[in-house]
Amino acid sequence: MAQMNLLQAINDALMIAMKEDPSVVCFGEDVGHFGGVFRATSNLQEEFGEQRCFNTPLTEQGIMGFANGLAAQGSVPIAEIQFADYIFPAFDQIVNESAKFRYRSGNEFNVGNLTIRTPYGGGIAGGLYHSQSPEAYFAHTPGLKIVVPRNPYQAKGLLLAAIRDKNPIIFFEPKKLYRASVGEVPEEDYQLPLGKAEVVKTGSDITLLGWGAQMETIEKAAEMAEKKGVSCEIVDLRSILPWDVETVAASVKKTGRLLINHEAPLTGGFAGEIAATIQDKCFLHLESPIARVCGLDTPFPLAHEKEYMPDELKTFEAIMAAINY
Amino acid sequence: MAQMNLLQAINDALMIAMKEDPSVVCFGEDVGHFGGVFRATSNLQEEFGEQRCFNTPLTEQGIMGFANGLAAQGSVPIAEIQFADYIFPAFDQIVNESAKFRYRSGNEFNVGNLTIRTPYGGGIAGGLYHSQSPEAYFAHTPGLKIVVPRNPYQAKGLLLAAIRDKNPIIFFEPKKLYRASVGEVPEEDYQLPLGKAEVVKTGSDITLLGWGAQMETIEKAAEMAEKKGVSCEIVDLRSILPWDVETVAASVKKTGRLLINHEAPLTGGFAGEIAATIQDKCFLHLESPIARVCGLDTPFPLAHEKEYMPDELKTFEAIMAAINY
Amino acid sequence: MDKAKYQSSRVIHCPEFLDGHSVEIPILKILKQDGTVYDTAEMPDIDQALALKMYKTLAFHRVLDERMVAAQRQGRVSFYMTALGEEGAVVGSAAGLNDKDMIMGQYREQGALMFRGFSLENFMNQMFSNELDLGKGRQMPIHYGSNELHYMTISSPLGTQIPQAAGYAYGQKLQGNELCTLCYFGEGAASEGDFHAGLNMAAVHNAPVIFFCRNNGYAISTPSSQQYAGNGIASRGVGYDIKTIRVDGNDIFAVLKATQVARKYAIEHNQPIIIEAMSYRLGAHSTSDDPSGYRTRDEEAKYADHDPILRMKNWLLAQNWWDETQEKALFDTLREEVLAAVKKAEVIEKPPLEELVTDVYDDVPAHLQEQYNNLKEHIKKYPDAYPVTAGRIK
Amino acid sequence: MDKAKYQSSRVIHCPEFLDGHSVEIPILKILKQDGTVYDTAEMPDIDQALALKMYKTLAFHRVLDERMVAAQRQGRVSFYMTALGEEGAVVGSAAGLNDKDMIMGQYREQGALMFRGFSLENFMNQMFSNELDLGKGRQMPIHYGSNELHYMTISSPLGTQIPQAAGYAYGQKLQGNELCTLCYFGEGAASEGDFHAGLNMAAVHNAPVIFFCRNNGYAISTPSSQQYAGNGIASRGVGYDIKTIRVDGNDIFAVLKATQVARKYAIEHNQPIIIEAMSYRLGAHSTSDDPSGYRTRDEEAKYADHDPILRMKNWLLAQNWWDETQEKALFDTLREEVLAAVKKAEVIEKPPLEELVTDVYDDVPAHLQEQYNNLKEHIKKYPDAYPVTAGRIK
Ligand SMILES: Cc1ncc(C[n+]2csc(CCOP(=O)(O)OP(=O)(O)O)c2C)c(N)n1
Ligand SMILES: Cc1ncc(C[n+]2csc(CCOP(=O)(O)OP(=O)(O)O)c2C)c(N)n1
Ligand SMILES: [Mg+2]
Ligand SMILES: [Mg+2]
Repeated sequence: MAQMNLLQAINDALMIAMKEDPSVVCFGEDVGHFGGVFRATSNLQEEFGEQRCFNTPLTEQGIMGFANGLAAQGSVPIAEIQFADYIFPAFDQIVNESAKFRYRSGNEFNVGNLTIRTPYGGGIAGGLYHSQSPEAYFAHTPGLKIVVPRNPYQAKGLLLAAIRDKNPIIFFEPKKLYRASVGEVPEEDYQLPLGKAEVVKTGSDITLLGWGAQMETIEKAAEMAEKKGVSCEIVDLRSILPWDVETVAASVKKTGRLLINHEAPLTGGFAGEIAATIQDKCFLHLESPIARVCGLDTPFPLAHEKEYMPDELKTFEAIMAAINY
Repeated sequence: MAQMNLLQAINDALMIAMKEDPSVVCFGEDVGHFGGVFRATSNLQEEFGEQRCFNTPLTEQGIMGFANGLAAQGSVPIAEIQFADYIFPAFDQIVNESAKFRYRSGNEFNVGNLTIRTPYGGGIAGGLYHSQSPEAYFAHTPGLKIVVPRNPYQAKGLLLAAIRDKNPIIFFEPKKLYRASVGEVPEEDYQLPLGKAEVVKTGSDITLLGWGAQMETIEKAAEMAEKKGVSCEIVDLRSILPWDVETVAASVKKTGRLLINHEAPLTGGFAGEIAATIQDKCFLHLESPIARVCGLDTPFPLAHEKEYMPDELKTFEAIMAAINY
Repeated sequence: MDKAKYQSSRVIHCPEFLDGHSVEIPILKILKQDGTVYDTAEMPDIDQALALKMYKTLAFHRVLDERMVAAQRQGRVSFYMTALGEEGAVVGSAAGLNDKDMIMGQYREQGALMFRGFSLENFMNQMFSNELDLGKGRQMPIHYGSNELHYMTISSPLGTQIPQAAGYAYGQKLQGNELCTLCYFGEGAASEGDFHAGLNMAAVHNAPVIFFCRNNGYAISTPSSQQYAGNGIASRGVGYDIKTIRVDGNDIFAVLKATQVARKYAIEHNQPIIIEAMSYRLGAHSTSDDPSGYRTRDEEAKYADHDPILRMKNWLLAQNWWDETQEKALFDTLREEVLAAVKKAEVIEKPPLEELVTDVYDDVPAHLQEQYNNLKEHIKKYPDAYPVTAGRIK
Repeated sequence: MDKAKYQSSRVIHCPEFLDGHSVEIPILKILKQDGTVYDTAEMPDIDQALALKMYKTLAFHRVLDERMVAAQRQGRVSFYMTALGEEGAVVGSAAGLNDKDMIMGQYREQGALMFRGFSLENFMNQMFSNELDLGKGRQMPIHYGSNELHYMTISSPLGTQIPQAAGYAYGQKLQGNELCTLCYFGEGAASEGDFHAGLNMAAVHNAPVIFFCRNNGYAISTPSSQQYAGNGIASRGVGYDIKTIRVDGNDIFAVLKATQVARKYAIEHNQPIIIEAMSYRLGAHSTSDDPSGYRTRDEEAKYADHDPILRMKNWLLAQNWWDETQEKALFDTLREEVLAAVKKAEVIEKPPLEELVTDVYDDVPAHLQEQYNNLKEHIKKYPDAYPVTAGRIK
C-alpha cells in the first residue's frame, strides 16, 4: 500500500496498463511530454515513447474520431478530453459512433477497447466552462458505459477495469479531488467491478445516493443527520451506465426513502432516471417522495458557485424533509 | 381554414415569418432551391431570394455556428438540420454556445432569435440514423427551449411562436407525420403558447402523457382502454423545455395515475425527468407507479423497428397494469 | 516562428494576397474515352487477370445497381443508392490496394467490396435485412461491412470515418504490418468538421492513410459550387502538407495508377495522401431523390459520354482481351444471377428477436435482458401484431 | 467537373503530387526592431493621434498584464492571461478597423478592447466578478465583453467563434451597413472542426469577415510543430479560396496595414480574408501554467528581442512624437491607476443572488423561480454558509 492522491492513482493505473499491453496508447491535448494540464499522464511519454503517448492537435472531435479508428483496429486507446466541458465537439463521435459501432455492424467491428478519460465537476472556481458534470448527456446512449470514482483507491481499480472492459467507456474524474483526495492505494494491479454500486455505509432510515466528488458532501450531510438521530445508508453508484438498479432498490426497500445528489442541473440529470426507476421498483416501500438535491437549472456560475452547488446543508435539509414528510 | 399536411403547415409558417420580417433567414443542407429533402422550405428561395434562403455546405456545426452568429447580430435565423440524427456534430454549438450565450455575457449579447428545425423520430424504416428522437439530450440544458408539435395545426402555431420567441429553440418535427397528418389549419397568422401542455381529452382514471407522433399511439391505446372501461386523460406536453409541470401535476392529482410514452430509449429519456418530478409533486395522490412506455435501451433498429417501438399495444398493456396495480 | 521546414519564406513590404489561384492543380489522365492511352502516359501495374477482374467487377456493379433500382421501384427493397458513372473511381482505387488494407467508405463504394469478393448473397442479405445479413438486419440497405474483407461497416453520419481512418492507419503503423487504410468520402462530406480534424491528425501523426475524395459534383441537390469556394478538395492538401493528386475519376487507369503510387508512398514514408477523383453522379442521389428538381437533363447528358465502364471496355477490346460475345454473356448471366439472388434473399426470415438486444454491449446487461424478457412475453400475447418475430419466439 | 473559375487545369499523364511546398507564403514586414521602416515599405494610414493612441494602448496593456499577474500571485484574482509579446498583433489589427466593426476574440485580445476604450474599471470589475461586471460575475477572469464597444463576450470553448463570425458578418452584409467582423483565434484553436466549418461557410456565402490568426507558436504546452504539418494557418487559405496574408505579428505597422487593406477588400467585395500574424507567446499560457515544463529559457530569450512595444516606441522616438520623460510618466501613472483600480474593484460586492437565475432565458421561467425561492429560504436559514449573498437577501 502507498499513499496516493487521485491523480497519482490514475497515473499509476495508466502506467500498469501501458506496461502490460504494448497496444495501449494514451493521447490528448498536452498529454505528451508535459503530462497533461493536470499531470495525469506524467512520465508516460518518457516511459513508453512518443508513439504511445502524445499530444494531439486541438480538436476533440479529431481525438475521438482517431480513438474510434484506433480501437476498431485493435489497439487500446485511452483518450483524454482536457475538461469534460469540452467533450461536446466530440459528441457525435461518441454518441453516434463509439456507442453504435458494434451494434450497427452486427459485431463485425467494435470499439470496445476505447476508454475516454476526462476531468469533470466544480470546485475550482471554473465558471461555465471548467465545471460541468455532463454524465447525463451520455447516459441516454445505449452502448456506452460511464464510470465515476470517488477516491484514489476507487480510481485506480475502476480505471484498470475500464481500460480492460470490452466496451467504450467514459471515465469521469472529479478534478476537485485530484490533489485533495489522498488515501491508501495498493501498488499492485487490481480491478473494481463496473456496473456495481457500493454500499459505503449501512443505515436504516434513508438511502443517500451519489457519485464522484459529491460522495463527500453526502457523507457530511449524513453526519449532520445522524446527530439528529437519522440513520443513513450511503451508496456510491460508481457506474452511471449501466447502473446497479438492484443494489439501489434493495437499499430503498430497506430504508423506505431515497435521496439522490448530483452537481449537474436538476432537469434532465441522471437523478431523474434513478428516481423514475426506483419509484417503480419500490412503489409500495416508499415513505416519502424520492428527493433530488442537484445543481440549479442554470449554466454553472462563478460568483455564485457556492449557492448553485448541492452542498451538505441542502442535502441535510432534504434528508430531514424526507424523514419528516 | 385550409386542409394542410404537416409539411405544408410548416412551410406556411415559414412563409408568414419571412414575409413579415426581412431579417428572417432560412438555411441548411439542400434547403435552398430544392426546398429541403422533405420540401419543408419549398418556394422560399423563389419568394425571398438566395440571400434569405440558401443551401449551406454540409456541416452541421458550421450551420449552427453560423446561425449563432447571425442571431447574435440581430437577424432571425431558422436553421434546418436535415435529420435530428445529424444534430450531434452541432451539439457543442447548441449546448455550450446557443444555450449559454445570454447568461455568460450578462445579457450583453444573446441568440434569442434562433430557431432550429429538425425532423425526428421513427416510422420511415430509417434504422439507426434516420429515426432518432434526441430531445432528452437537449433537455438537460438550461437556456434552450424545446418544442414538438403533434399535427399541422399545432405545427404552424407553435413554429410561429418559436420563431418570435426571444430564446434559442429546437423545434422537432415528427417526420412520420409530414405527409400522413392532415388537418384544418387557419391560413392567417396565429401562435400557440410555448411551455404549455394541452389536455387533449379529459378522463378520470389515468393520465397519458406524450408528444409529437406518439400522441397518435396514445390515442389508440386510450381507445382500447376505454373499451375496457378505463377513462383516460390525454395530455400533449408540446414543450419539453421548460415543461408544464403544473398542468401535468393537476391532471395526475385528479387521475392518480400517470403513463408517459416516448420513442427514445427508456434510460435517460425525458420520461424519467417527468416521473421524478411528478412522484415528488403528487406523491400522496399516486395509486400506482408512474409507468414509462419507451423505446428499448438499444440503438434504433431496422428489422425490429416494430418490436422496438412503444406502440399502442404496449401502451395499452401498461395502462391496464397501472389500473390493476 | 514557424516550422523549420518552411524557413525560407520571402519577405515583402507591401501587401500581397494568396488565394485559391496561388496553386495550379493538374489532373492525371491516362486512358481516353475511345480506349486508347495518352502517348506519354505511365501505365499502372496491370496484367490481363487484373484487368478482367476489374472489368467484371464494373459489370457486376452496373447490373446490381440497375436491378436494385428496379427492385426498389417494385417495393421489394426500401432503399438503394447507385454509383452510376463513378464506378471507375471506386473499382480503380480498390484494385490499387492490398486486399488486407482497411477500406472505410461513405456509402457509394460498393464497387470496392465487389472487387474484394463480397458475394452476391451477402449484398442481398444486407439489403433485405434478413437473418443472414452480416449486419444482423440493423441498418438501411447499402450499409455493408465485412471484417473478413477489411471493409468497415458503413455508417450514415457523414465524415465520421475520416478521423477514424487516421486512427486506424496509425494503429496499422504501430503494428508495423505494412498495411494502410483507404478512406472514401464525397466532396460534400469534406465540409464536415471531421474532415479537417482527420486530415490534420493524419498529417501530424504520420498515419499511412489514403484520403480518397469522390468529387461527383453534388451532395444531394447541392452543387459543388455551393459546397466550397476553393479549387476542389485537392487544393486543401497544401494546408495540411499532405501529398495530393487529382485524377480523372472516370479514367480507371489514372485512378489505379494514383492509388498504386499513393499506397507505396504512404507505407514507405508513413504519410497520408489525398486523391481527388473528379467525376459526376449520373444517377439520383438515392432512390428517395429526384434530380430533376435541381439539374437539367442536358447537364446529365453531357456527362453520360464519359462512362468509365465503356472506356475500360474499349481498351479491353483493343487489347483483344475481350469481345462482344463475352460482353453479352457476362451481362446476361449477371442479370439472371442478380434476379435469382433477389428472389432468394427476400424470402429469408428476418433476424430473430434476440438480435434486437445483442451487440449493444459485448454482453447483454441486466436491464436490457429484462426489457427483452418483457418484450418476449408481450409478443407472445399479441403475436399477430409482430409478424416478423412472433413466429420464432419460443 | 469543377467550378468554372478553375477551368484551366493542366492535364498530366504521370503522377505529380502537390503538398505544403507547392505554394510559397511571403511575410509582410514594414517596421524594423530599431524603429526604422523598410525602404520599399508601403506605410499604413496613420497619423500622430492614431500612433499615440496605439502606443498608449500598448503601454496600458503591458502594465495591466504585469500588475494582474502579480495580483494573481498575491491571491487577489483567481486567474489571469497575459498577451506578452503579442500585444502588437492585437492592437495593430484593432486599430485597422472601424470602431463599429464586430470583434470576436478568443481570450488573449484584451488589447483590442483597450483600444476601443473599455475602461480600467470595466476590466477590473470583470476580473473580480463583482456586481458592476458587465458579465454579472458569471465567467472566469478575462472573459470580457461589451455590446456598446462591439466586442463579443469571450467564451472559453475554442474555435466556436469562428463560424459565428461568419454568421455575424453575413448579417452585417444583409443589413448593408458597410461593417465587417474580425475574428481572433490561436493557431491551436485553428485545429478545431469549427475552423473548417467557419472558413468554408464564409467563403461560400461571401461574408465580410477577417479571420485573424495569432500564431504564437504554442497551444498551452503543444508547439505548433505538433499542431499542424502545413505551412502555418495561411497555407489553408488556398483551399478555401480566401484571400490570405501572413504578417510579422510583432510589427504593428505590418498588422495595421494588412488589416486596413483587408477591411476595405472585405467590405467592398463581400469576401472573407485571412491574416496570419506570426508571433511568440512570451509569457506562460495563463497564471495556471508553467512553461518551464515544456520549453527552454533560451528559446524564450530569443523571442524577447522582438518586443513589439519597444519597436513601436523606437519609431515614435524617431518621429519625435515621444520621449523618455513621457514614457516614464505614462508608465508610472498607469501603474498607479491599475493598483488603485484593483483596490477599488476587489471590495465591491458580488452580484446579488437574483443574478444566479436571470439571463438563462429572457424571463425567469416558473421552475427556475421556484428553485430560486427555495434557495433564498435556505440561505436565510444558513446565512453564515453563504457569505457572498446572504447579507443582501431580503
Ligand atoms: C452528418 C450528416 N449530415 C447529413 C447527412 C444527410 N446526407 C446524406 S448523403 C448527403 C450528401 C452527401 O454528398 P457527398 O458527400 O458529396 O457524397 P455523394 O452523395 O455525392 O456521393 C447528405 C447531406 C448525413 N448522412 N450525415
Ligand atoms: C474546445 C476547447 N478545448 C480545449 C480547451 C482548453 N484550452 C484552453 S486554451 C488552449 C490552447 C489554445 O492555444 P491557441 O489557440 O494557440 O491560443 P493561445 O493560447 O496560444 O493564444 C486549450 C487547449 C478549450 N478552452 N476549449
Ligand atoms: Mg458528392
Ligand atoms: Mg497559440
